[in-house]
Amino acid sequence: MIRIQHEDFDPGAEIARLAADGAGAGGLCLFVGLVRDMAAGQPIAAMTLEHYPAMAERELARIEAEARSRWPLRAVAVIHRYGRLEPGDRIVLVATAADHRGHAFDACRFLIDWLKTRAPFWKKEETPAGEHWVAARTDDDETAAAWDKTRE
Amino acid sequence: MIRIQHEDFDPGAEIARLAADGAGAGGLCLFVGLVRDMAAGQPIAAMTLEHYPAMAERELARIEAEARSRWPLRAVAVIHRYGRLEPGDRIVLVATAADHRGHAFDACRFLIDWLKTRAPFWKKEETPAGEHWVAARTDDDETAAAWDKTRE
Amino acid sequence: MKVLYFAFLRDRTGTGEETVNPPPEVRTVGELVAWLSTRSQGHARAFAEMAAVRAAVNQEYARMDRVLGPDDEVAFFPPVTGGSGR
Amino acid sequence: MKVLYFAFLRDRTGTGEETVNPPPEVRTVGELVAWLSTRSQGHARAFAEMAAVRAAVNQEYARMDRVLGPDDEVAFFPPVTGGSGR
Repeated sequence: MIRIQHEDFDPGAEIARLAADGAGAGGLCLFVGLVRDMAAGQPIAAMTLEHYPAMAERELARIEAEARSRWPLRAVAVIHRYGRLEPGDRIVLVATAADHRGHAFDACRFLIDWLKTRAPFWKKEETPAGEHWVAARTDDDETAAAWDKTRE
Repeated sequence: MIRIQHEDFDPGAEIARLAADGAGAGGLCLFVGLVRDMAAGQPIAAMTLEHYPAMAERELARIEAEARSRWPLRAVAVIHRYGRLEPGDRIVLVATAADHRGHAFDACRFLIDWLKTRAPFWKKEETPAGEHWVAARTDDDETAAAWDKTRE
Repeated sequence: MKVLYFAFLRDRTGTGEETVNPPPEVRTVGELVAWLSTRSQGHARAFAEMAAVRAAVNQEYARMDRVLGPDDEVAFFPPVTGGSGR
Repeated sequence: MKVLYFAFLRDRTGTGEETVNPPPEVRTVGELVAWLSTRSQGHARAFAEMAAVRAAVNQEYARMDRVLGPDDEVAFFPPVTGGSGR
């Protein structure tokens, strides 16, 4: 299940849906990413997430399919917000239901790692020094690339 | 935050509390363990979780303290239920709030791995063939022991 | 001295808790196990396979050579199986 | 051919989307970049640092040697920064 939306989401409702969709699973793993109030030592007043809608849909669907091909998952949820968000706001949710907890954890982490380096979203931060586009982090690429190595 | 209770818990409410307690965090990781409907190829009608209350409190507090000593966490939640539970029921919740997602994931997984091999809870399953105490799994011990190796 | 039993040890001993006064030569957890095993057939069966028995003294995991005091709370139980499935 | 710009490339080109008709010798994404760079100073600045530019053709990541057709949707954007913090 993939959703791209400006509106906030309710993690409790998403867990309930994941448990229902993945009925029979032994474990649910969920990650929620939040807007931080500081970045690179600077206070953040807000950020705006721009995205490429058609490609974001395709990439998130691809990331979900990739996770399902790697681990036996009973349910997957990926939600990414766009637009203007403030510190403490939810940005992204990834969640998995699996029979075994190791699969749920690995797949959940894979989803967020891959999403961060492949899904076409871009953050612009508002700081006291003005607005700027956030630069991609090399270590995110390395984190995501490490998953490639786990694949034969 | 440690809780041991018979009553069910609400994952959505726990995430909200975790986000509030860990205000400023960039990521929340949560795992919920559920009663499965099959074990070792047999259908499970229900299970009963027995526990050693005073020691369970101490061990869960110790596990939380150990996680906090290993990773910079803004909030931790551990809830374990006892008593009779049916397939699909929630058994356990572990959750973490951290500035960085890797810390949230690692600590969350550590909590459930350690809890499974140290917290004094025992499962008795009801199957068509009768009731039996569940045997501990060697691979759980190995999974938990792997965390010992990560500590210098 | 208070002794607690959980899971199959409670089933086999037929009790969840008992207060015992072992003789002074019973100084360690392992010696307590040997002495308790003589109390009943059920106790003997509970401790028949010590690889499947864990001990705690005052709510902390303890080894068989742990020395006991008269006011200690000693618990015996199998390896734990809480958490979720696998 | 539809060309889309996101993030700093949109800021610098001053547009999010434009329809272009490059000459027939523009066959690849890389050749399109070179041709687009001549359209305005803003375009030239957008493509000044190609290490910071990614391309997609028809919503899939594409390399600079990817051959283009007249009905393709080509997008240019920086490395992505979605998800949560770090």
